[in-house]
Amino acid sequence: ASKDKTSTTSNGGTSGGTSASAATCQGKTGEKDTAKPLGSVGDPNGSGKKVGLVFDVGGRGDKSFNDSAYNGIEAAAKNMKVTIKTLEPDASGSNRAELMRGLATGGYTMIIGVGFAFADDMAKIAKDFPNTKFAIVDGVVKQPNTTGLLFAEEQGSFLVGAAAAQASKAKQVGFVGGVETALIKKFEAGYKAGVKQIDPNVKVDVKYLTPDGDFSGFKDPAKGETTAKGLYANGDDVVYHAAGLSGTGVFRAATAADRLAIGVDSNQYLQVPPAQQKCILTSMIKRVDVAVYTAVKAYLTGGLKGGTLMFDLKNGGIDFATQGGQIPDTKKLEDLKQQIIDGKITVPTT
Amino acid sequence: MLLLAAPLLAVAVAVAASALVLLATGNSPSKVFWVMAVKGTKTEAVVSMLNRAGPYYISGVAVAIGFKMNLFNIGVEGQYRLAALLAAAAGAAVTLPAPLHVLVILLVAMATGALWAVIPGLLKATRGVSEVISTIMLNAVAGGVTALLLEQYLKAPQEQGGYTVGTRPIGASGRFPSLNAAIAHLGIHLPAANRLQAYIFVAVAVGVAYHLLVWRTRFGFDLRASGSNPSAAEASGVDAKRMIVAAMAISGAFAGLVGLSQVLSEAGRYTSDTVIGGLGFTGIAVALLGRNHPLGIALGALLWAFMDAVQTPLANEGLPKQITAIMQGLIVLSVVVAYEVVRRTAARREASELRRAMPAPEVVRA
Amino acid sequence: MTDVATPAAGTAGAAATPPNPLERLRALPSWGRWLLYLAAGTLLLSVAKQISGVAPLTASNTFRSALELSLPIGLAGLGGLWSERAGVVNIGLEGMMVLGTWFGAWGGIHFGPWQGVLIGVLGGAAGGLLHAVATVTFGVDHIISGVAINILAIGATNFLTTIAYDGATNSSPQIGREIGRVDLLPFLSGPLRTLGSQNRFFVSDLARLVLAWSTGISLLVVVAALLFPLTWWVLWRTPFGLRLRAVGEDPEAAESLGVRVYTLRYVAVIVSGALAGLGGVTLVYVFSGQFQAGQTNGRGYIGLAAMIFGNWRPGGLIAGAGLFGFMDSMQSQVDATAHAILLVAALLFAALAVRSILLRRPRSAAMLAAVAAVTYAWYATTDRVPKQLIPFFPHLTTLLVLVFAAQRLRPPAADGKIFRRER
Amino acid sequence: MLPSAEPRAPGRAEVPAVELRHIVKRFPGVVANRDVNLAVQRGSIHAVIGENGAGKSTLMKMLYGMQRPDSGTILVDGAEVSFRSPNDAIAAGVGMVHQHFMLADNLTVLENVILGREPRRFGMIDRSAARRRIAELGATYGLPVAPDALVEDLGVGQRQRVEILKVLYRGARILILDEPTAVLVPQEVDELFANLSELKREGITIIFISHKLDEVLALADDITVIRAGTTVATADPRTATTRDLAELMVGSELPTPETRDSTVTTDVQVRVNGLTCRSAHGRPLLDDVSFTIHRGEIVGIAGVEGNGQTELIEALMGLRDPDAGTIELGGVDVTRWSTRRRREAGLGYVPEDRQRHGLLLDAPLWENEMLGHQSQPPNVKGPWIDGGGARQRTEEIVERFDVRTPNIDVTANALSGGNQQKLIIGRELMAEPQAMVAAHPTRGVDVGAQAAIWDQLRAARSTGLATLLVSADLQELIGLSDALLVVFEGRVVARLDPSTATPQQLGSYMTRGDARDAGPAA
Ligand SMILES: Nc1ncnc2c1ncn2[C@@H]1O[C@H](COP(=O)(O)OP(=O)(O)OP(=O)(O)O)[C@@H](O)[C@H]1O
Ligand SMILES: Nc1ncnc2c1ncn2[C@@H]1O[C@H](COP(=O)(O)OP(=O)(O)OP(=O)(O)O)[C@@H](O)[C@H]1O
Ligand SMILES: [Mg+2]
Ligand SMILES: [Mg+2]
Repeated sequence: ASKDKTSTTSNGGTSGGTSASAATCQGKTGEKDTAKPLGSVGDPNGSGKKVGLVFDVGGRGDKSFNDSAYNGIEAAAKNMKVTIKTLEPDASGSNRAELMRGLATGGYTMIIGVGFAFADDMAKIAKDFPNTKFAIVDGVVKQPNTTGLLFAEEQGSFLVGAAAAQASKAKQVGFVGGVETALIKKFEAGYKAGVKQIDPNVKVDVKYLTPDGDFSGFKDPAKGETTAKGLYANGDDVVYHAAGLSGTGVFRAATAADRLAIGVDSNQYLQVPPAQQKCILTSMIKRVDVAVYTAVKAYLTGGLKGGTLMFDLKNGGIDFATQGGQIPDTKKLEDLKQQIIDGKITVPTT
Repeated sequence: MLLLAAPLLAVAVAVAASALVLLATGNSPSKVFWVMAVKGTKTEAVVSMLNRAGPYYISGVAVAIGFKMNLFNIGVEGQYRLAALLAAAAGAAVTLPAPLHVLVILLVAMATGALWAVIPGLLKATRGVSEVISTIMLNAVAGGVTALLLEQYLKAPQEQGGYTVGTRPIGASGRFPSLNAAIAHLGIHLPAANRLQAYIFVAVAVGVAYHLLVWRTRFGFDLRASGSNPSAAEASGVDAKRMIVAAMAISGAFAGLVGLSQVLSEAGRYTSDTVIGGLGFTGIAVALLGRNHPLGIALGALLWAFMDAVQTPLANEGLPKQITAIMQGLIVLSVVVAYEVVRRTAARREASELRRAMPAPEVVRA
Repeated sequence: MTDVATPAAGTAGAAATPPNPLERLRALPSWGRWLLYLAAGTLLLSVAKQISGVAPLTASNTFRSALELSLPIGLAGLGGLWSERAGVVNIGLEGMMVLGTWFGAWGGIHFGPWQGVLIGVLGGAAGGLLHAVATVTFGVDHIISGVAINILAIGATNFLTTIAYDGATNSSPQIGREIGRVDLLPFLSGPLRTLGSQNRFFVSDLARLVLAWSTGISLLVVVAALLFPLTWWVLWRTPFGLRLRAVGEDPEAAESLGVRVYTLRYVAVIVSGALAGLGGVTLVYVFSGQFQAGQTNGRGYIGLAAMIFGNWRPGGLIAGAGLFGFMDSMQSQVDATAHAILLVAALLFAALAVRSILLRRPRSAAMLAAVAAVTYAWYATTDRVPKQLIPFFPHLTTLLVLVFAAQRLRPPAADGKIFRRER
Repeated sequence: MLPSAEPRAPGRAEVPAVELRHIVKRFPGVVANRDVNLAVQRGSIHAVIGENGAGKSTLMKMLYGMQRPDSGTILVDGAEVSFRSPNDAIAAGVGMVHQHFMLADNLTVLENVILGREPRRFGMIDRSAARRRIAELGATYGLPVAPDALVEDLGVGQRQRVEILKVLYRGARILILDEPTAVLVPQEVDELFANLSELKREGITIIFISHKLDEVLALADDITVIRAGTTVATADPRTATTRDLAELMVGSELPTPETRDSTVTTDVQVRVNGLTCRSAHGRPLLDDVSFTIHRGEIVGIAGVEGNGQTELIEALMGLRDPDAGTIELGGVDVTRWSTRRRREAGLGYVPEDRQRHGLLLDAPLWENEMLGHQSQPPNVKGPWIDGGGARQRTEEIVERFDVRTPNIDVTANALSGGNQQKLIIGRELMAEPQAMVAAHPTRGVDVGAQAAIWDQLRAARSTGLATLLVSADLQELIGLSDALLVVFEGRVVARLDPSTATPQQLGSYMTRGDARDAGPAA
C-alpha cells in the first residue's frame, strides 16, 4: 500500500484522475430519509408554556446545527403543546444577550441557546433571571438554573473514523475543521482514534480553515473546497469535515476527485445534490434536535435541574449514517458502537 | 440651520426608501417603523444603543484620524483584536488598585494598537507600500497572531465540558462597574439585567482627546495640513514621513481601545465572542457619516448603534430585522448626498459674499 | 509584476548606464514577457520541489486551485481597474461581489446556469450603477459611497435570502445544474498527461501546469480568464479605452476635447460592478454551488489590493492575484506542503534579489537576499510552521513582495477626485 | 484643407470669423461677462486684454462650447451657432489652448493629441496614421514634437506646442490662445510668435489673450479690452502704447519694477557653496552652485524653466537633500537642517506654485496664515495653537497687503489668484524673515497686484531682508534684483549686473549657456 501511495503523490495526484489505489465514489443515490420522528406518545403536555430558543450565528437554513435545533423545538411545540419562539442573533453575534434577555422579560420560562458561544452571556443572564430555566447546547454554565446539553461528538467521530479507515485504500485519510475551536478539536480527536482503531498504519491529515476567533472558516466553501482538494491530491481518499457550511466545498472536491467524504451533524447524504450523493461515505450525526426536545421534556417534567445532560451513542444523541451503502463493514461499526456504549472503549476527547 | 436640516432630510429619505423596500417585499413599513420608534426608545434598547455606541465611536475616531491626513486605515479591525487580547491578558496578569489597574489595561491596549498600526505606517513611509494593501493584509495576519498567542500562551485552563477559549478573568479592580447604581441617583432606575456600561466614558475621553489633538495642537495642524495639501504641508516644514508614522500610531492607539468595552464590562476576559469582529469596518462608516468631526462621529455612532439595537425588538416582533442593515447603507449614502447639496449651497453663498465685498463694477448697457 | 518593477530608468537614465539583460526583456511583446515570467515561476517551483521533495508544489491540483482561487480576486481587481482607470475609486467591490453571489445563485436556481451567470453579473452591475450615480452625478466621496454599497449589499442580500428561500437566513439551496467543462487542448492532453506523469525536472511540471489549466476546465473560468486580455485590449488599444484612461488621468483635459467624462465614468463603474459581480458568480459556480452569506470573505478587498499591487495594470493585477491565489492554494495543502512554502518564498526572494542586482539596486538586493536567507533558515531548521499562521501565507507574501521589491506605484492622476462639469 | 489661396481682403467688409453679441454669463454670485461684444476678422490675430478676473477666459470658454452663455449670440463665419460641448465647437472649426495646460501627464504626446478624434483601424487606434498626421502637422507649422514621449517629461515650451498641435489636429480654423506666453521665456515666445504668424498666413484666425502688453502690441492686428466683464474699448496696435492699454484696462498707469536705491549691506545672510544635486540616475540637476546674498539684497535667478531652479529652491528650503555643498544662513551651516528648523531660523518662502505648495485651499485664511509658521508665535503657545493670535495676524495682513476678501474665515480657494498671492507674500513678510526664497512672486497676477507685490518686496529689502528671486519675467528680474545669476543645465553660467544687463543678453545665456550674441558679462 505504501508503494501505491508514493506513486500517487509523485505524479502529482491529478485531481479528477482515478487511481487504482484509492477509494472512489461507488455509492447509491436517491435514498430517502430513514430517521424516525421525534417524541413518543407518553410525552407530557406543556399546555402553552413559553419556550424560547436563540440560534447560533448562521441561523435557519444551515441544514445542520441550527436546523436540527429548530426541528427539536418544533417537535416539542407539536407534541408537547408548548408555545415557542425562535430568534437569531445578528451577523457578529453581538446581541445574543439581548435576545435572551428579551425572551426572559417576555415571559419565556425556558430559554435555549444553541452553541457554546452563549456560555458567557448565559451565565450573566441566568443570574439576572433566577426563576427562568436555561439550557445551552454544546456548553456548560455554572448556574443552578442552567443545564448544559453536551454531546459525545468524539464517539460519533470515532465511528466515522473507523468507517474512513475501512474505506481507505490508500491508507491515508483527511480531516477538515472549519475553525480551530476546542469543540472541533474534539471531533478531530475522536476521528483519529477511530481510524487508529481499525488500522494504526493509516495516516490522518488534519487541516483547519481558520484559527479560533475567525469564524469565517465555517462559511467559506471556496476554502473548504481548495483544502479538501489539497488533501485528495495528497493521496487521502476519505475526508471528514466538521466545517459547517464550508463542508459543501468538501463535497464538491470529493465529487471532482472521485473520492469519499464524510458529513457532519446531520445526515448530509440527504442534503447534497444527487450527483454528489455517491461520494458520501457516511455522516456523523449529532442529534441537536433530540437534545432540544429532551431538554424541553425534562423542563416540563421538572427534570431540568442544572448541571449537564450528555447525549451520546447510548441515548441516541449521537449516531452515524449508513445511507448510500458505502461503508465497507457496517457490522464492525455497530460492534464498535456497542463497545463504546458498554464502556469497553473510551474515546479520547483531545 | 441648513447643516442640521441635511442629516434630518437624509434620514427621512432613507426611511422612505426602506419603506418602499418593505412594501415591495410584502412587509408593513408602519409596523416596522412603529417598533423602531417605540420599542427602540425603551430603556433596554437605549441602554443597548449606548453600550454599542462607545466602541463604534472609538473606532470611528481611529479611522477619522487617518482620514484627516488622507490615510486609509482599514486595519482598525486587526489592531483592536490584537490589542484587546494583550490588554486582557495583561489585566489578568496583574493586580493593582482600581484606577491604576484599568489604566494599565488601557495603556497596554493603546500601545499594542499603535505598534501594530505603525507597521503599515513605516512600510508606507520607507517603502511606499500603499496602506490600503498593507492594512488589509495585516488584518488577516492579526487574526492568526491573536489565535496563536491565545492558543499557545494566554489561554485560561478550560472548564470541564466548556469550549470557550479565553484569557483568564481580570480581577474586579481592573473592570468597569455598571452605571446603573450611579444613574439611580439621578432618578433613572434601570432593570438590573440592563447594565449601562461605564466604557462610554472612555469614548467621551477619546472624543475630547481627538478634538484637542487635531484642532488645538500644532501636531494637529500639521496633520490636517498634510491631509489637505501634502506638498504645501511639506513646504511648511512638516516631515511627511514622520507624519505618516505618527498618524498611524495615534490611529492605532485609539483603535486599540475599540475592543475593550465588553472585556472590561460584562465578560471580564477576552474570548473570540466577547470581542466581536467588524467594528473596524463600522468605524469607517461611522467616521464617514460624521465627516470626521468629533460630534458628527458621535451622532453617526449613536445612529448606527440605534439601528443595531432595534434589531432585537424587530426580531422579537417577528419583523424583518435585516431592513436595519439596508437602512444603514441608505443612510450613509443619503447623508453624504445631503451634505453635498449643503456644501454646494454654502459654496455658492460664500462666492456671492466674496463678490459683494469687492467693489461693484458699473454695468455697461449696449 | 513587471509593471511594478519597471525601473524609473528608460527615459533619462538609460543612456547613462550600459544596458542590462533585463532591459532586453522590454523589447519583447508584453504577452511574450508574461509567458516568460510564468515559465520562470514554474521553474522556481520545480527547483523548490526538487530540493524539498514535496510533490504537491507542482501538482496539477495546486495549479488548478491557484487558477480557481485567483480568479474571483482577479475579477474583483479587474473591476477595480476599470473603475479606477476612469478615476473612480471603488472600495465597494466587496459589496458588488456579494450582489454577484446572491443574484448568480438565485438566477442559477430559477433559470439555469448561464442565465444565472448573467443575472449575477447584472446584480454586480447594479451595484456599480449605484456607485456611479453617487460618485459621478452627486459628487459623493468615492470611499463613502463604496463603504455604503458594501453595507447595503450585505443587508440587501440577507434580506432577499429570507424572502426568496423560505426560512433560510444565510444561504440558498444548491443550484444543481453546473456550467459545462471543456478541454482547451483536446489533442495535446494525451501527450501532456504522459509527460506530466513522468518525473522530469521542470518539463513534467510545465506539462502539469498546462494540463491543469486546459483540461476539464469550466467554461465560466475560460470566459472569465479571457476578460483580462480583453480588458487590456479595450483599455490600451481602442479609442474608447484611450478616452476612458484620459478621463482617469485628467477629466478636465478630456472634457475640453469633447470626451464625455460622465458617460465614460458611468460605463467604467458599471463594468467594474459587473466584473466584481462575475467574481462573485465564479465563487458560486466554481466553489460552493450556492449562495452563502459571508462567502466572499473579504475577497473584494483582496482584489483591490491585488490591483494596487499590479500598479493599476492588467498584467500586474494578474501577477498580484496569481501570487495570492497560488499561496492560498499552497496553504490549503497538508502541513508538509505548507512548510515547503517557506522554501518557495525563499527562492522567490532570491530571484527578486538577483533581479535587483541586475537593475543595480544594491540596497534592495541586499534586503531581498537577507529575507531570502532568513526564510531559508526558517525552512531548513524546522519541519513545520505554526499552523495558526499558515492561512496567512498569501497575505504575508504579498506584503513582503511589496516591501522588498522596490516599486513605483502610479495611480491614475485623477483617481478618487470628484469631477464637476463646468457650466 | 483651407481656402488659403484666397487672399484676405484688405477692407474689413467681409463677414467676421467670430462675432460675439451681447454675451452675458453669470456664475453664482458673479457676473463674469455682461454684454460683451467682439468681432474677429478672418485671418487676423486678435488680442483680448484685461485684468485678472475681467472675464476673458470665461468668454473664450463659451466660444469653445465649454460653457454656455446665459444670453447673447455667437456667430462663426456669420452663422449663428449654439455649442453644447467642445465637440460642437471643434466641428465648427474652433480650437482652444487653455490658460492652464489641459494635458494628461501620464499619457503620451500622441495620445493627448488624438484624444477624442482617434484615427481607427479595425476598431483599434491607428497609431501609425496618427503618427504620420502629427509629423505632417509638425512639419507644416514648425511644431516638431516627439509623439511617444510622456507629457510629464516635457518642458513647458514643448507642452505649449502639444497644446497647439491638439487644436490643429482637429482642423481648427479659429484658434484661441489663453495666455500662451505666461510660462515661456523670451526665446520660446519668439518661436511661438513665429508659429502664429505662420498660422495666420495659412488663413487661420487667432484670438490671443495676454497680460504682456508689449507682446500684444507686437503681434496683434486688433485689440479688444475687457474690464469687469464687459468690452470697454478697442485699440489699434499700430498707434497705441502699452501705457494706453494699461489705462484702458485698469484705469491707471503701468507700473515698473524699477529698483530705486541700493540697500545692499556687507553682512552675508545666505551663503551657498558648491551645492550639487543629482537625479536618481546620477545626472546633475544642480552642479556646483555657489553664491551669497547680503542683508538688504535681492539676488535674481534667471533661466529657462527646468535648468535647476526648482532643485535650488528645494535644496534651500530643505525639501531636497543635496549631494554635495553647504548652505549657510546667518553664518550657521544649515545644510542638514529640516525645513521646519530653517523656517524657524527665519527663512521665508514664496513657492512657485502657490496652490500646490503654498496654500491649504479648503482651510480658512487664518489657518493659511499659520502655514509655514505653525511653530512660531503669534500662531502657537507651547504645543497649542493660538487661534486668536493667528486671526489677529491675518487681519493685519489683509489690511496691510490689501487682500480682497469679505472676512478671514472664507476658505483660500474663495480668493482670486492675485489675492491668494498677496496673502502668501503677506504672511511671509509679516513673519519678519531674515532671508526669503521668492519664486515667481507675480506669476498670473494682474498689473495692479503686481505693482503692490513689487513694492512690498522692495520695502522688505530696505529693512534688511535677503531675497533670492526666481522668476521667468525678465523685466521683473532686471527691475528688482541687485545681482543676477543665470542658470543653465544646473550651473551658474553668468553673473550679471542688472543695471546694465539687457533681456536679449539674458536670453542668450539662458538658452545656450554662453553669450555669443550678447555683450560682455558684468
Ligand atoms: N466656474 C466658475 N464658477 C464661478 N465663478 C467663476 C467660474 N469661472 C470663472 N468665474 C469667475 O468669473 C470671473 C471671470 O473669470 P475669468 O477666468 O474669465 O477671468 P480672466 O479674465 O480670464 O482672468 P485671468 O486674467 O486671471 O485669467 C472671475 O470673477 C471668476 O472668479
Ligand atoms: N483622425 C481623425 N482626423 C480627423 N478627423 C477625424 C479623425 N477621426 C475622426 N474624425 C472625425 O471626427 C468626427 C467624430 O469622430 P468620432 O466618430 O471618432 O467621434 P464621436 O463618435 O463623435 O465620439 P464618440 O465615439 O465618443 O461618440 C467625424 O466626423 C470623424 O470623421
Ligand atoms: Mg463614435
Ligand atoms: Mg483667464
